[in-house]
Amino acid sequence: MKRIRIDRDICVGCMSCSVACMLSHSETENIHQLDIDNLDNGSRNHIGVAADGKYVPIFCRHCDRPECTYTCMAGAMTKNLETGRVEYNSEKCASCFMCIMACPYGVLKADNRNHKTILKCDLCAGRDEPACINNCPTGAITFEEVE
Amino acid sequence: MKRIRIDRDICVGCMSCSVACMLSHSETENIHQLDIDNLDNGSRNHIGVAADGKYVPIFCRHCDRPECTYTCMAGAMTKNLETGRVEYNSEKCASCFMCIMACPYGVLKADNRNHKTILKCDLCAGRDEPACINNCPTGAITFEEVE
Amino acid sequence: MRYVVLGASAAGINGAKEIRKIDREAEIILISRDEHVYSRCILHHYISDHRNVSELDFSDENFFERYNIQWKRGRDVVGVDSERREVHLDNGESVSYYKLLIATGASSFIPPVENLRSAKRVYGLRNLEDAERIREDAKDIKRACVIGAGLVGVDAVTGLMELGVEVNLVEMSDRILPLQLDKKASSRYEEMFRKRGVEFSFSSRAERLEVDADNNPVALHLEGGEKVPCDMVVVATGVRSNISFLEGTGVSTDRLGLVIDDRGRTNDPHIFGAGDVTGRNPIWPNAVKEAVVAANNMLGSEMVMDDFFSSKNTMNFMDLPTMSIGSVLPEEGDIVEVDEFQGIYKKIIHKEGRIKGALLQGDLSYSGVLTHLIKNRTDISKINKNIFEIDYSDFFRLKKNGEYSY
Amino acid sequence: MPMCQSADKKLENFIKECSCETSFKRVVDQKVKCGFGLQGVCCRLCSNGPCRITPKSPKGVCGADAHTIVARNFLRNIAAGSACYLHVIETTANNLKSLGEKREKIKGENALEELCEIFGIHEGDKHEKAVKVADAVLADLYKPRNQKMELVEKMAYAPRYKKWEELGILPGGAKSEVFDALVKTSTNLNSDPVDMLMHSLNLGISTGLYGLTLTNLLNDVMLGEPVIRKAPVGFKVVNEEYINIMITGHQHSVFSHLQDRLIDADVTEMAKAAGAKGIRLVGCTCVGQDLQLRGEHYQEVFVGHAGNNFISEAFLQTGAVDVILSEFNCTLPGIEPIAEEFKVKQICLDDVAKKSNAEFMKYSTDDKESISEAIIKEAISAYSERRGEISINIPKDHGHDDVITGVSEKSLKAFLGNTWQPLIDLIASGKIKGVVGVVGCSNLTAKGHDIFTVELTKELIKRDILVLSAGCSSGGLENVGLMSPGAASLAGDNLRAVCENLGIPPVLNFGPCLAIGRLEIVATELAEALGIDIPQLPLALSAPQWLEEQALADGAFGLALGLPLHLGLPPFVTGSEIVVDVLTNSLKEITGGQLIVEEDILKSADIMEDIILDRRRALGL
Amino acid sequence: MPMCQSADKKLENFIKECSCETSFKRVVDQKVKCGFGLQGVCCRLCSNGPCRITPKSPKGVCGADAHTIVARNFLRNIAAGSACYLHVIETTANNLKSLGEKREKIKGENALEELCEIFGIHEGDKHEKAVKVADAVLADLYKPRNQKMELVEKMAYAPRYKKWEELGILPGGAKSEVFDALVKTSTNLNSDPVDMLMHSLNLGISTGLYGLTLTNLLNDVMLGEPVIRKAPVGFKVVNEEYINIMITGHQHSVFSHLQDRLIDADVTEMAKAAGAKGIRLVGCTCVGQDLQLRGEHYQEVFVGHAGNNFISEAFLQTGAVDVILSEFNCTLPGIEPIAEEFKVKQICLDDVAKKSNAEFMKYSTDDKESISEAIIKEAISAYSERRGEISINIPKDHGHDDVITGVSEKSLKAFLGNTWQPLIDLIASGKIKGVVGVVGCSNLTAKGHDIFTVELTKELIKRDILVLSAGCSSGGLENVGLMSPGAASLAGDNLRAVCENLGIPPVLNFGPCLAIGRLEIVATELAEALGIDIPQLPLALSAPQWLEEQALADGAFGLALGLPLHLGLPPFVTGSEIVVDVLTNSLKEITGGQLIVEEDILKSADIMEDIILDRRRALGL
Ligand code: XCC
Ligand code: XCC
Ligand code: SF4
Ligand code: SF4
Ligand code: SF4
Ligand code: SF4
Ligand code: SF4
Ligand code: SF4
Ligand code: SF4
Ligand code: SF4
Ligand code: SF4
Ligand code: SF4
Ligand code: SF4
Repeated sequence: MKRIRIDRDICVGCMSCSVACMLSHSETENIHQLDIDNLDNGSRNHIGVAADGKYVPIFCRHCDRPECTYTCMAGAMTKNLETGRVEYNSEKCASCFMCIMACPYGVLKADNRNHKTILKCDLCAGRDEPACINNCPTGAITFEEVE
Repeated sequence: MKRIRIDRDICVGCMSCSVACMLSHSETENIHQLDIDNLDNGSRNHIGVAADGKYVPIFCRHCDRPECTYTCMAGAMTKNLETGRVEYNSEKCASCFMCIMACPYGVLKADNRNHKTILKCDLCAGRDEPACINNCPTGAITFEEVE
Repeated sequence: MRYVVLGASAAGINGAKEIRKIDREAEIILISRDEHVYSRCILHHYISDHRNVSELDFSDENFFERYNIQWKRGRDVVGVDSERREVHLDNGESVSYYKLLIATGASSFIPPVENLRSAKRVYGLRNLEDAERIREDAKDIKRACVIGAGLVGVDAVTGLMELGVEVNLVEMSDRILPLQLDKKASSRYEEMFRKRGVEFSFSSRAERLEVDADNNPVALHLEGGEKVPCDMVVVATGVRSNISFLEGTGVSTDRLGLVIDDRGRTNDPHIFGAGDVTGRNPIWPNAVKEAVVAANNMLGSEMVMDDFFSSKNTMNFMDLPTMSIGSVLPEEGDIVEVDEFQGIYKKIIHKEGRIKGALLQGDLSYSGVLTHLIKNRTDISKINKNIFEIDYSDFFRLKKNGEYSY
Repeated sequence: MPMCQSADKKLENFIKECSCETSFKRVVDQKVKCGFGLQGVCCRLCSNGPCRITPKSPKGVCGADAHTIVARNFLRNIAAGSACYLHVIETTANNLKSLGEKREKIKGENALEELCEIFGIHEGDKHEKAVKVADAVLADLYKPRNQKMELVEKMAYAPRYKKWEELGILPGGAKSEVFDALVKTSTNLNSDPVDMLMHSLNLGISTGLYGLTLTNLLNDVMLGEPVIRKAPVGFKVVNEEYINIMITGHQHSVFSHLQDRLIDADVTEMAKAAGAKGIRLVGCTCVGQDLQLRGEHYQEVFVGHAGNNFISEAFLQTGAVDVILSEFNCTLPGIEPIAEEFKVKQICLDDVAKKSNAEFMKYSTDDKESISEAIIKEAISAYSERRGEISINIPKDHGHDDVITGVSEKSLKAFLGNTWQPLIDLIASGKIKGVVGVVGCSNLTAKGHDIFTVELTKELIKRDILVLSAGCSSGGLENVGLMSPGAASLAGDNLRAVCENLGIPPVLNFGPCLAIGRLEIVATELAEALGIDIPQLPLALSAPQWLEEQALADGAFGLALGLPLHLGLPPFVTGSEIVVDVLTNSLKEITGGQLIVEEDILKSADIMEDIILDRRRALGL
Repeated sequence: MPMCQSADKKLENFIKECSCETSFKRVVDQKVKCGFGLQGVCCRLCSNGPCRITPKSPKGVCGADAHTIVARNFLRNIAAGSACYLHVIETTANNLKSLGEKREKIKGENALEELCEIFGIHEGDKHEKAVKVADAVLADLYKPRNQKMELVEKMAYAPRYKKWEELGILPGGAKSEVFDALVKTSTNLNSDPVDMLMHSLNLGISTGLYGLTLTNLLNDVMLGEPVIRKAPVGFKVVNEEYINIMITGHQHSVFSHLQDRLIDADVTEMAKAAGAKGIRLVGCTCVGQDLQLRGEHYQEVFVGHAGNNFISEAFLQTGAVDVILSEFNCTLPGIEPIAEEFKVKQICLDDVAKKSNAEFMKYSTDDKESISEAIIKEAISAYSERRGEISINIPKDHGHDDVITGVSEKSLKAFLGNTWQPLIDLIASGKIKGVVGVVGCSNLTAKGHDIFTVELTKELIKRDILVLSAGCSSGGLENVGLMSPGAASLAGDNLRAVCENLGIPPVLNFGPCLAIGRLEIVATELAEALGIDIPQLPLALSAPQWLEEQALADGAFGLALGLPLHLGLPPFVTGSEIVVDVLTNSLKEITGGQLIVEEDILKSADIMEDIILDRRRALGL
């Protein structure tokens, strides 16, 4: 499977990846139509800021042993053995938020507006490739084959 | 499998990765159409600010032993055995947020809008590669083959 | 090689999947009393009609087909022959095994309160059948009484509330979710519940159940005299491990349940266990992890269960999520930090540089780090940051393979 | 090496062979563009920032929301763009004043008379009048903000002036209006997006009337009026047997003395002594287009216009340029290492355009003679030192010999018989469906170098729409042959017939971007002839590859005039629905103008054609 | 809710209880700051951008490198900051001119005489002289760039003037210098970082002499000279029994008429009819400090200064403010929703400071009477409508009653016996080690609200260094008690003795940031008295929590004066080693000034103490 490799040292925190994520999960294709302070937009990645002020891109790892799937009692979070992706099915989701708690990397959060669905990275399912990687100006995140 | 490698020392907090993630998970390919303050857009990565003010990109690791999957009782978070990714299926997710609690790296949060889905990095499933890595202007995040 | 898994819940399904992951060729048979795979944690969604049975299914799509696992559904195991390595089913069938994983879970325990065990319309909320009956009965009744304000009890309340049933929740402690929440966090939910017509009887124990001529509930009498009229009772006061079938088999059990070590082994080298059947650490992620650990060890790959930390819970009622980790009630010498703003409540208890507990209500974003810090008793005294802003950035570290570590 | 494409394939191929890096490569390196910057929602004004708008942080630290931040950034850009054009007219007026005081040659006497007519100046001989004209302009520029500029009413089309007066956007002293816009857009000052947008229109008016229109008219007086003629363009114009000076900027009058001096006999002798046939000026950027526009009067010294701003880095790599002489933009920083490599001398006449490695010779009318001497000396010495060291490689097939230039509102009208009636008749009869101005800069991001401009123009002429052009877009269009008579073959049947009949191309070259003002005079005069206001004309404006702040200020003028203005890329305003809505929608009710952002070429042509057809219908055509 | 801290703990606690969001919370939301923006290496000037400098893309598309981009951004910021201060002096001069023409009351006759002395104006009565003074200032501001301003030589310290002349940075017309700086920093124009830095110094000079110094002196004439006195500060100053108008801005003279009118008997009657005791002005931001500075003359109408810019959002939430009256910054956009919530009427007198929901009453000297009437009417009606609807919650323990204010170069010198000798003696003897000006704004990012300012000041006075302050930093220092006589107990032994002896605090309050110019006059006069140039004084300047572009322009003046200038956060320039090196290093050889960026408080104090000790040694002390 492919994972987003992160080279945190060159992340400059521009959040293009987050914007790209928002955009690719919004109704529009055009950045200028993305309502930038609307709670309906949420990014499935985020940039953490460490104690020394450096940026850390925080992206779902689609873990080999995904805590979120283990914790999900509705079967909404599952590990797809074929593709390796940890997939989220919001219809199955019971909004219990156990997965948020379970992900040891604090990757997850609920949506901004109603706090009901999980903003779960889907590796931009339905697209050729994840939107974020192509929008990272420094190449800090790349999509690479892993075991 | 490939993972996003993070070189935190060169992350400058531009948040391009977060923007890219947002964009790649929004409906649009065009940054100008990304509604950047719309809560429907959420980044699956985030930049943490450590105590000394330095930035740390916090990205999902797609852990080999992903706490989030262990904790997910709805089967929404799963480790894909083939690809190695920890995948989130929002339909199965019951929004219990156990995964958020379980991820030891504080990677997860719920989506910005409804706080129901988990913002889970999917390594931009459906794209050739993660959007964020190509948008990091300093090269702090890269996508690399790991064991 | 044939591997047999008993149970189709968290431990059973995940154990079977893990076995398949490790060994693509092995034969795997999963035997369960359950006719469906469903998540016991969201049965209340079934009650309230938000989900149908298939929507409770937490397993991967086409799970059994995909992973080539044979499923004997709706079958009870009545005995185990550890010498011949066979399990005996209720239909007389015997299934032999090379290695066995016991993940039969637990069942509701109805306490010996007068009439409670004998009356009609008294249910636990553990199995799909419970949920089906509750849902069915709810059409005909007006009021229900739920005993026990733990997670299951409150789940039951929400399920019934959605159906328009008047609910009274009886609890021994002074608030709901006494093990997970403090007064402030509970009160918030209680207020919201009250607005929807739910009533509470706190600091109360059930004394006896009054029934009518048809043996249907009429009212639950509490110690101290109060009387709660009700047409149905849901009991959520605890569970007991499903180990009756192990009697006389020589497999080690104790008063809590099946005894296993940190590798999922029982005292029989071919028999392993995981999940609620052990009676310990009864939370979903632990069930899953124990099953994963057991599966690995079953296939000869050494793996140790290192995380028994189970005081961690999240809940989400009426769109207000809460997360509770560790000890949320302060003891002497503890430092309590509280942050409240616009409907968000956060409390962190720490002492001598280590976080002992955290309670977050409203916004749980990125909080998984707290779980780790509490579980591992990590020293955070050197981190010069507002405690509510501590995140993984202060511990950032990458393994060679790109995974994070601490 | 990855590089962007150009509409000019010969140029593209030349660049591929170039040894030094150009903007064509760097645009690929810079392809990842910050979403916050693109949307205009990043603010860097104070030390609590930089702030960015996101769903979780919808306001800056000071409380500024997306609308405030976008409007502030936008107004500040427009103020800077307006300042650029006003700097040009201030220099031009100062040069005219000096010409009058020193009683030097007036090359455009008719033009002077017409200006005096408009300004109401009747007394004095022509030189005294020239001084008065210049003084009137300078006085207006230097008024404080609470005194309205007097020439606005004289210059503006009456119905427009009335509309501006109603809207309260008549400008006070132009420089003071820019100044206060700069203040307004600082921290914790103005937060009202509508106020800032109105101020932008105010700045547009001074930009258009003073920066554009008056600069043209004053240049006509000093440098000679445009005359329609054929001219060569492209890299082929440069001849290595001469000492070649490439000029960049917008302030043609600063070269008045030099351009005459260069062809004096003694200077030609000095050049011959060094081994060259003489010294010549080669055009690049808008000042080159201005020389080309007035080429009738500079046939000897000016060899032709090599191309627009983004060809400059490649052009230097022909090796044929000995000196770069700049006084304004576009003087790309990218030329600095190329000038080093090719040993080209850089001279700067106005410190606003100072390159790091350029020699600064501060232009002033008192010093112009000595400056010309110094330039000549440097040119000859550069020629002598460098020609042995570098190799010359001029692609002689690049360019055209028969571009029609010298078009202005006057020369075009004269060409039609001193009346607009023939053009009006052609439009009324439908032989010409309508008119579109494809104007402004060149950029590399709207499909590539000049690609949007060229393809859009081809689409429009296919639909029988006459295209007028000015600015670096003209530089692109002429270099691909669209401004040569032969281009008529690419036009629709009706338009082709008209062009072949009149012997003109379907794309008319008005020259520098300053001439956008001339184009707008054409629009005004057509409106006047038809007795309508500008928003009713079957006419639209497109700046498909707008580049800089000046272009935005230009655009503000177009919007104040009530024109529909198309851009091929959005300005950095999409982060605010309020700003976007005012510009693209409610402005129609305010000034009649409308901003249309469309990134697809065909759709852009469709939209402009629809506007033209609508207006034709409304006019009963 | 996560929020930043304040040096003022009572304020911090008050904010925690506030229902409406303030900047204190938003600064946490905005904690991830773009590294490109922080370094100044992001350019958004044109449509080929935005461009950012990275290892893989070390130049913008146009070829601009980090040095060009950083220098451009920096010069543009300084131009805007300079424009802000020049706008203030222009308004002030216009108000003085009107006062002279209308022959209104001159409250500072001595000040007028002194100005005439400096300017060389001898003819006419005092009102005619006032007009001439104003005209001299305005004439200078409006000169074109190629005419040096005449008052510079009259105002500047001679050795400094000489240095500036050598360096070629004497400013031409101030507004034109700003204007051309705006042009310079546009696309494909100037790319020379050293040229742009020198232009920044040029702008610093006009900022300092005109924007700061002359505004103070002209205000002295119109509004009365500062007199040293005790005054109350903090939230406690506001009294809910009155109708309260909170003022924000920098242009005190715009309130001249209003502040006298408010205490007329008929106005007080109108207020009483509405149920209040009268109408009062409460100070916030620099105009509040200016009223406080001149408080001797406004004892009735002005109740006191509530605090600096960042307390404004909290202060409104006491409920006691009925009207916000603004004419400049800092008028935070963040107050808009709070004004809505608390039903506070917003009025704006100068459109540069227009808030979206404010009513605009354009101030002009002709309309001042009717504007005052309108304001009074609005105030009374706001009071009547809102008091019943909102609750009042004034923390009466916030602030102090005994702040020493009214310090100016004149009043301080007068206090010392009309000579600087006592101060010089104290410095020579070591009782006062040296002097540091801790000046400028307040921000939230250098350790928190006023935290750097307060802690640094405490460190300095511990080391027997006398601190002079002006600007929002004074607002912070006085609210924590450091400008009350009791603060002497926090000083080192020597300084404490001096303070207790003289009855002054160890931190002297010069008032608004405009008064940084006054502080610099003190420095100049000390230098003159000692017969040395400014770079030799045992004196340093710190703007620890500089906020805005104005602060950068201020800083440019300090550097032009040859002062060591400390900042607690770097300006957005660190992306260019050239710019950083010039500012922090080679500037010492140029003007004698030096930029010192140090983010650690103790180290900052060490550095400034070392500079002082070095200079003492060099002077033989
Ligand atoms: Fe006039 S600015 Fe530069 S020269 Fe050209 S058009 Ni004059 Fe635009 S790119
Ligand atoms: Fe003068 S700008 Fe604003 S008012 Fe204060 S100091 Ni006048 Fe600085 S923060
Ligand atoms: S884009 Fe790169 S530099 Fe910017 S925040 Fe993300 S990881 Fe950091
Ligand atoms: S919130 Fe997380 S743990 Fe819960 S169901 Fe969704 S993905 Fe699974
Ligand atoms: S890989 Fe895709 S989903 Fe993941 S952070 Fe990047 S853009 Fe977002
Ligand atoms: S674009 Fe990529 S590297 Fe850059 S901030 Fe986003 S995730 Fe990080
Ligand atoms: S545990 Fe965290 S880092 Fe790992 S896959 Fe899950 S969200 Fe990503
Ligand atoms: S969300 Fe967390 S537990 Fe789930 S796969 Fe990702 S890291 Fe693992
Ligand atoms: S929130 Fe959804 S995915 Fe998470 S544990 Fe609950 S049901 Fe499962
Ligand atoms: S989509 Fe998933 S894999 Fe990709 S960056 Fe986001 S969280 Fe990671
Ligand atoms: S002016 Fe406001 S929005 Fe801009 S940087 Fe400063 S605080 Fe942020
Ligand atoms: S526009 Fe702002 S956020 Fe984007 S790179 Fe530039 S400074 Fe950073
Ligand atoms: S001016 Fe140059 S550096 Fe700036 S945005 Fe344009 S191309 Fe990029």
